[in-house]
Amino acid sequence: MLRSSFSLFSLPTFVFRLAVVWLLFCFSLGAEARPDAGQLTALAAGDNDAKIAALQQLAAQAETDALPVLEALQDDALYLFGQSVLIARADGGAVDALTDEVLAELPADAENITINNRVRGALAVTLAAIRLASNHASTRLEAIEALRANPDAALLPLLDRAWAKEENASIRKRIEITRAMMRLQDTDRAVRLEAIQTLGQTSDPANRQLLEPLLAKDAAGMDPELRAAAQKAVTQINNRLARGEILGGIFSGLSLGSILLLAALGLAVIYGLMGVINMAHGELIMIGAYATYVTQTLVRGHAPGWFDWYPLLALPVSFLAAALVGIAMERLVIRHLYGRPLETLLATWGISLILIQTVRTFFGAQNVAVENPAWLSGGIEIYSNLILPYNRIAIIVFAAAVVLAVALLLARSRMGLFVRAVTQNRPMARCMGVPTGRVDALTFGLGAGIAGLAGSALSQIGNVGPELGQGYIVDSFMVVVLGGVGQIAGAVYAALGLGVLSKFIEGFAGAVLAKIAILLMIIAFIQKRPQGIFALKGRFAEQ
Amino acid sequence: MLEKTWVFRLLGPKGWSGLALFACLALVAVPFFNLAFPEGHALYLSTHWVTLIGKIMCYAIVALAMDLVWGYTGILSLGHGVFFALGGYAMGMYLMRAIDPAGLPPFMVFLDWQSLPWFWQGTQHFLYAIFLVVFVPGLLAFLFGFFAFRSRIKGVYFSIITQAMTLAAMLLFFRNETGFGGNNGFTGFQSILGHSITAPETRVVLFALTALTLIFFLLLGRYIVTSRLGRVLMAIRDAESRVMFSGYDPLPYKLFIWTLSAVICAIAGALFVPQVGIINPGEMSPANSIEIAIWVAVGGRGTLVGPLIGAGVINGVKSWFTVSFPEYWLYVLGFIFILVTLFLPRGIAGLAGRFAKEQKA
Amino acid sequence: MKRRSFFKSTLSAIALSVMTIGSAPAWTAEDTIKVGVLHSLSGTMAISETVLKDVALMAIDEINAKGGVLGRKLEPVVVDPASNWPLFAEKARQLITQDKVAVVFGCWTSVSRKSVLPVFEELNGLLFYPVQYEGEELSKNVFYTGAAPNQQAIPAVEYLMSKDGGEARRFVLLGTDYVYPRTTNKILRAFLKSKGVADADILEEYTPFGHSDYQTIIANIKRFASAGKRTAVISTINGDSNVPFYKELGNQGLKATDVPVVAFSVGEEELRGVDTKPLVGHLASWNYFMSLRNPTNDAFRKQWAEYAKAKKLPGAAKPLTNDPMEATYIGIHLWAQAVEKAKSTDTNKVIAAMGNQEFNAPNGFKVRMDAKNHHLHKPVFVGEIRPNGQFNVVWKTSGPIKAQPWSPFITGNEKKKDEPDGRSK
Amino acid sequence: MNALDAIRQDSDTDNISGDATGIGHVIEPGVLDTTHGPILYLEDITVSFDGFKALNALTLTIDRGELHCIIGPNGAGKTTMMDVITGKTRPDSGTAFFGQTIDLTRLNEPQIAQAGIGRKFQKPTVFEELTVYENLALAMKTDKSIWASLFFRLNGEQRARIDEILALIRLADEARRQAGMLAHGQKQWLEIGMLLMQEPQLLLLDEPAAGMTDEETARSGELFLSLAGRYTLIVVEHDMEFIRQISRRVTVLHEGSVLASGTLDQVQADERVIEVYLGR
Repeated sequence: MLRSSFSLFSLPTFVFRLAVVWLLFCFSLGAEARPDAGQLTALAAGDNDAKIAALQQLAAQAETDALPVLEALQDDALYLFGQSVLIARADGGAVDALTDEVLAELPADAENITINNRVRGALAVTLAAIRLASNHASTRLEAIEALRANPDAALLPLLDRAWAKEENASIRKRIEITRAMMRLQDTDRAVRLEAIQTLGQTSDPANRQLLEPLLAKDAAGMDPELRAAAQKAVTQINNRLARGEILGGIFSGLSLGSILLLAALGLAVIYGLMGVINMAHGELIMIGAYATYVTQTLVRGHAPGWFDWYPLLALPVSFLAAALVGIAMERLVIRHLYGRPLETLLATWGISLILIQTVRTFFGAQNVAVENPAWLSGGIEIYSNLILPYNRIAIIVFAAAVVLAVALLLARSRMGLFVRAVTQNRPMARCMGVPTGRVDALTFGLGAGIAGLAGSALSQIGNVGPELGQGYIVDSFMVVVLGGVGQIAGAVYAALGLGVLSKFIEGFAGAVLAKIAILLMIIAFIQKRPQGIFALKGRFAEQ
Repeated sequence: MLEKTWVFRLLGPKGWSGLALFACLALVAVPFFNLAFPEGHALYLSTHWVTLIGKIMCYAIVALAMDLVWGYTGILSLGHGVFFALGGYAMGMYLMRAIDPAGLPPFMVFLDWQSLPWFWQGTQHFLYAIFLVVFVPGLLAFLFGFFAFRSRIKGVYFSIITQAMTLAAMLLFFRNETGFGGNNGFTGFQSILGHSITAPETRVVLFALTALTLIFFLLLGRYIVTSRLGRVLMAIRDAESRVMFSGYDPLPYKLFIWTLSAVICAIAGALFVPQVGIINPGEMSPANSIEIAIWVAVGGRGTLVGPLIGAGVINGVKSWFTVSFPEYWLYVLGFIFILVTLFLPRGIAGLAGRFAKEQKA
Repeated sequence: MKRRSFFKSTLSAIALSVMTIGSAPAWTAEDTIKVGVLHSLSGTMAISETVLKDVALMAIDEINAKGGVLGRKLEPVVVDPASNWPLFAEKARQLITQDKVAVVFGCWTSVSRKSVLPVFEELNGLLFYPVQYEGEELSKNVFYTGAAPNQQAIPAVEYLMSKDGGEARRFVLLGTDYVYPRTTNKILRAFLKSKGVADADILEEYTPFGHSDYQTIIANIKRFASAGKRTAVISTINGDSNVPFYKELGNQGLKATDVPVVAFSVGEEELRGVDTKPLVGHLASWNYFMSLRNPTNDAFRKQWAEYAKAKKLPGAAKPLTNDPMEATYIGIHLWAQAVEKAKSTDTNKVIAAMGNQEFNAPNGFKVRMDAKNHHLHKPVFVGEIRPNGQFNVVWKTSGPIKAQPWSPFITGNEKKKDEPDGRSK
Repeated sequence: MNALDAIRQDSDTDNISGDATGIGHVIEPGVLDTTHGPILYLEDITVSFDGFKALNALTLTIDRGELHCIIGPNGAGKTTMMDVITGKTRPDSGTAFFGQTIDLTRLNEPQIAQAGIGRKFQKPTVFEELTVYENLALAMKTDKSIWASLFFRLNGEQRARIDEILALIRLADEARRQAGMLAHGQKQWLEIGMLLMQEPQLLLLDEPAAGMTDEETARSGELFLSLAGRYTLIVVEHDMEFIRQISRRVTVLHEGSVLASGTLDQVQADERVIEVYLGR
C-alpha cells in the first residue's frame, strides 16, 4: 500500500487495486467459493496489511460462503488455535473455518483475533459487497449504504451487476449514486456527465469533495459543458447542505427545548399549583431514570425477548416510583411547610441530599448503563448533514404527549377540578367536601410522577447516576420562572424558546458562553417581566 | 454615666463581656499558645487548628452577612457565594502578583498570555487590591440589586435569579480565557506584604484580623438592626406594602443592606484566601450558596449570634464527619436541613432563647 | 434580641465549635507507620476517587501481610476531602501535622493537587499523585505516578496519524473547559504543527462542566470532517459528559471507522455505566489496561477481585481495574521500597531513595522512578473499546518512556530544569 | 349582604362635581393645593386585567374634610380604586390628582404616602415582629430617607405624639408587646394609629370595622367622625349599620364605575342600586 496519500481515487492506488482484482480474477477461476487456507491465514494471523488485502480479495469475489468467517471476525468470534482458524459458537463450541470440523468446546488457549478500526473499515466494505446480493431488501440497503460511505472503484463491476438486478427503486437509486461516485473519472464523456448530474442530486459533502477537483482549470478532459454541470451539481449540494444546517439547528433547539420542558413540567405543576419550591425535583427525575434502569435489568433477566420494548414498561414504573417518593415527601415534610416557600426550598434541598446519598448507597457512586433499544438507536437521514436521531424524535413526541395529557388531566378530569379548586380557594374547597390533604398529596404525586417520566426519557440520551438531577434543577427553575407561575403554556414557550435560543447562540459563541448568555438573559428578562411570560395579572397576582 | 451611652446600650453588660472573652481568646490566647510553645509541647496549639478556626470564622462572617439580608430583611439570596468568591479573587490576584510583581503570574505564563489583561492592572499594590475587594462585589451587588429591587422582584423569584447569577459567574470563571486561572483558580501563594504566607506569625496575624473583622461586623450589624433602619428592614420583611404606604421607599433600604451584605461577604472571602491558600470557581457553585443559607437557618435567623453558631456547628460537624463517617455526611446534612426547617424555625439561637425563657418562668 | 441570650449564645457557639472540632480522633500507636489516603469519598469526584482509596488500602494490606515496612505495620488514615478544594488543603495539613503520616496517597483533579501542594511544601510532606495530568509542575515533595502529556496524549495522536490509526490529517480537539484539556490541547496543537498540520485543519471546542447536549458540537464535527481529509477527534471531555457525547455520536451516524475518537479520560471504570455498543472502535490512551495479558496483571486483577469481594465493595460483582488504580498501586510499592532502602520514613531520605526505584508493574513492564523529575517512566498503550467495556490494545510503545512534565511544545519550557529546585514553579 | 333589605327607593342622587383645575393659580408640584375645595379628583380612570375591566371610566371627586363612604358588590372595583389612588396600580387611562397639582399616576407608593395619603388594608397589615410602639414610631411623619433612618433618635416631642396616639387607640398597655400577638381588632386599631402617625391629608380605609366587636365598631365610628373635617376620609364598607353611623355621602360602585351617589337614604332608594344588589 502507498502511504503518501489516502485519497480514494489517487491514481497509484487505483492502479494497484485494479492489479489486485485482476490477479484475483485469474486465481479465483479455479478457487473455491469460500475463503481458502491462504486467505484464512492472512485474516487470522497476518498483519493488518495482509488482512486488508485478503478482505479486498474476498470483496471482489463477493461469495456468500465467506460470510460466516467474516461475521465471526466482525463479532470478535474468530480464534486462532495452532494452525487452524476456529469460529466460536454461542453454545461455547467452535467450528473449524476450513474443514467445518465441529469442536464441542473452544480450546482455552485459543487466541482471539481482534481487529482495529482500519481492518474493521475494510471488513465492512467486504461484508457489504457480499451482502449486496442478499435476498432481503433491508440488508441490501445497509450494504449499499456502507459501500457508498467507502466507495472503492475496484467494486464497480459488482455494482453494475447489482444495479442490473435491483428492483427496489430506492436501493437502485443509491447504487446509481455510488456508481456515479466511481465513474466521475470515466473516459466516456457521456458517462461522466451523467455521473456529475447524479451526484448533483445528493446532499453529501463527500460528493462535493469529488466534484470540486473537476472545477479546476486544468482538470483532465473537462470541457465547458462538463464544468458547468459540475458547477451546478456543487451548487445544488451546497444549497441542500445549507438547508440541512438551518433545519438541524432548529431541530436541535426543539430537542433541547423538549428535554427542558420534560424536566421542568413537573416542577411547573408543583410550583404553579401548590406554590412549593421543590429543590428535590432533580432527584425525582433521577429516581425515574433509576427506575428505568431497574426495569431494563429485570426485563433483560426475565424476558430477554421483550428487551426492545422495555422503555414502554419503564414509563409507568418510573412514574409510579417517583410519584410514590413524591407523595411520601409531601406527607412527611412539605405538608408542614405550606405558605413558607423559602423554608420549603431548604427542606427539599435537604431531601435531595438524602435521596442522592441513598441512591449512592444502593446503586454505587458510579453511573449505571441504560441501553437504547434498537428502535431508539440511529436516526433518519434527511440530508447527509441532517440526521434526526430516533431517541430525540421520540423525546419530542413524548414531551408533547405528556404536556397534552397533563393539560387535559387538569382541565377535564375530576381530579383536575379538585386541584384547581384547592389552588384557588383552599378553605372553600374544604367546605365543599374536597379532601384537600389528599388532593395536595396527589398533586404533588402527579408533579413528581411527571419528573419520573422525564427521568425515564432522559436516561435514553444521557448518564444515569446519583448526580443526574443536579444537572437539571437550575435549568428547570429557569424554565418555570421564565414561563410564569401556574402556566403550563408558559413553561412550553419558555422551554422551547430557551432551547432554540441557546442552540442558536452555541452555534457561534460556543457552549460555555451560550450558557452564560442564557442565564444573563433570563436575569434581564425577569427585570422586565417579573411574573414571567404569562403573568397572572390582577389584584391577587402579588399575594 | 457609662450606662447612658449608646455604645454601652448596644450590647449590654453581658454582651460586651462575652465579646471581650471572645476577643481575648482570639487575639491573645490563640497567638500565645500557637507561637510561644514549640511544636509537640503539651500546650502547643497546632497551626492546623489556627487555620481551621480561622476558616470557620470567615464562614461565620459570611453567615452574618447572609443573615442581614435574609434573617432581617427577608431576601433569601442563593448567590452569596459569588460575592465571597469575588472578594477572594481580588485578594488572590494580589497574592499571585506578589509571587513575581514584575512578571506575569505563573498560570498566565503557561496559558500563553502575553500581557496582563486590563482588570489585572495595578493589582500588585495591596491597597488597590483591598479597594477591589470592596468595590467589585459592591458594584455588582449594587447594580444587580438596583435592577432587581426596582422591578420589585421578591421572594422565590429573587432567590432563583441570584442562583442564576452565581451559576453564570461560575461558568465564566471556569473558562480559562477569562483570565482567572480557570478551574484551578489561584494557588501557590508565597507572600503577603513581604511576609511569608506560611510563617506562623503571618497565620496568627491573619487569624487575629479575621477575629477583629468578625467583631467589627458583629457590632456594625448590631448597630444597624437596633437603629430605625433595622426596624424598617424588619418591617420590609414582614409587610413590605405597609412600609411603602407608610412613606418609606424600600428600594434604597434593600439596596443598602444587600450591598453591605455583599461587601461583608467579599471581605470574608479576602480573609479566607490567604489562610486557606486557594480560590477557585467552585466557591460560586449554587450548592455552596445554599449551604450558607443553611448555616443561618440552623443558627437562627433574625438574631446576630445565630449565624455564627450555625456556621460553627455545621462546619465543625462537617470537619468531624468527613474524617470519621464520610459516607454519612450527606445524610446528616440533609436531615439537619429538614429537621431545622420543620422543628426549629428559629434555629439554635431561638431554642436557646426559649430555654432561657422557660428557666426564668 | 435579648441581651442575656446574646451572651449565652456567644458562649455556646464557641463551646460547640470547639467541642465538635476537638473530638477528632487521634491515634498514638508507636509501632506503626501512618500512611494518609486523601481521596474524595463524597461529592462530584467520589465517582472516580473512591476506588483509589480502596486500592490503596488493598496495597497497604498486602504490604502488611508481608511484614510491613522496616518491620512496622502500615496504618492507613483515610480522610474525605469531599470534592471541596479548600478542604483538600485543610485535610492535608491535618494528615501531616495532626496524624503525622509519613506519606500521603491522594488527589485526582489538578485543582486538588494545586490546593494541597503549598501545604506539602511548607510542611515538607510527601505526596504520591496517581492520575494523568497536564504537566507544567514539579515539586520536590510530590511523586507523579500518572502520565505526563508525552506519556499519553502525544503517542495517541501519533497513532492516529499512522497508517493503522487511519492516517488522520484533520483534528478536532474537544474538551471540557478547564486546565487539563486546555493545556493538553495547547501541547497537541504545537505538536500537530510540528507534524505539518495546518491551523485550518484543527478545530478546538470546549463545553462547560456537566454538559449534556452535544448536538451542535457533533454537527460542527461533521461539517469539519466533510472537508475531505481523514478526521479524528481528540477528546479530553470530563467523565460525566462522555456518555451523552458518545450516544449522540452514534445516533448521528459517525462511526469509529469514519471519525475515530481518542479519549484521555475514559477508562474501564468510566465505561462501567455506559452502553458500549455505540462506542466500539473508539480509542483511549493509557499506561495500563485491564485487558493486558501478563502474569503481573493477572495477579493484580485477581488480587483486586478478591479484595473487592472480601470487603463487599459496590462494584464487586464486576471488579474492574484501571490506570489510576495501577498508578496508585505502583506508588505505594515504590514508596515502601524506598523506605526500606532509606531505612527511615524521613521525607528527605525517602525522596533521595526514590530515585531509580523500580517495580514490576501490572502493565507488564518494569517501571522506574526518574531520579530527577519525580515522574515514572511508563509504557503507553492505545486501546480500542470493545463491546464488553474492555479495551483491545492496538498499539503500544516498545518500552517505558520518560516523562516530560515541561512539554517541549510549550514555549518557554526549554529553559526549565527537569528537576525540582526545592519549590514548584 | 345584610344591607340589602335596608335599601329603599327614595329621591334623586346628588350631582357629582367634576370641576377642572382653576385658572391663574401658580402650580407648585408636590405641594398639596386644595384651594378649589376637592382634595381628590379621579377622572375617566380605566384599569383592565386580561380584558376584564376592573375600573371602567371611573370619575369621582372627594372634597376636603369629607367623610365619604364607598359601597358596592364584590368586584365592583373598590379595592382597585384604592390601588390606583395609592399608586399600587397604574391606570390604563384617565387622570388622578391629589389636590390641584399632584398627579398620582406619576408617583409611586411611598411618594404618595409622603404626599399625604394614608391607607388601611382590608386585612390588617402591621409589622408583626415589631412592638406596638415601634410600629407607631416607624409610621411617624419625619424624614424617611435611609441615612436619616440610620442615625434616627426619637425626641421628646415625638415620644409625646406616640403616647398620644397610643392612648387614642387604647393600646398604651400593649406598647411593648409584639404586634403579631395582638387580637384582630387591636391590629385594626394599631393600623389606624399608624395611619394617624403619618399625619395624612387623606385616609383610605378598607373595611376598617371588620373583625371588631360591636363596641369597638361604634368607637371607631366615633373616631372617624371626629377625624372628619381635619382629615379627609374615604371608607369602603359592607356593614350598613356602620355606614349609617358615620356616613354623610355615599357612592355606589358597580362594574368599575359610579352607579349612584348621595346620602345613604338617597342611594338606597335608587332603583339601579337595588337592581345591582338584588337583581340578576
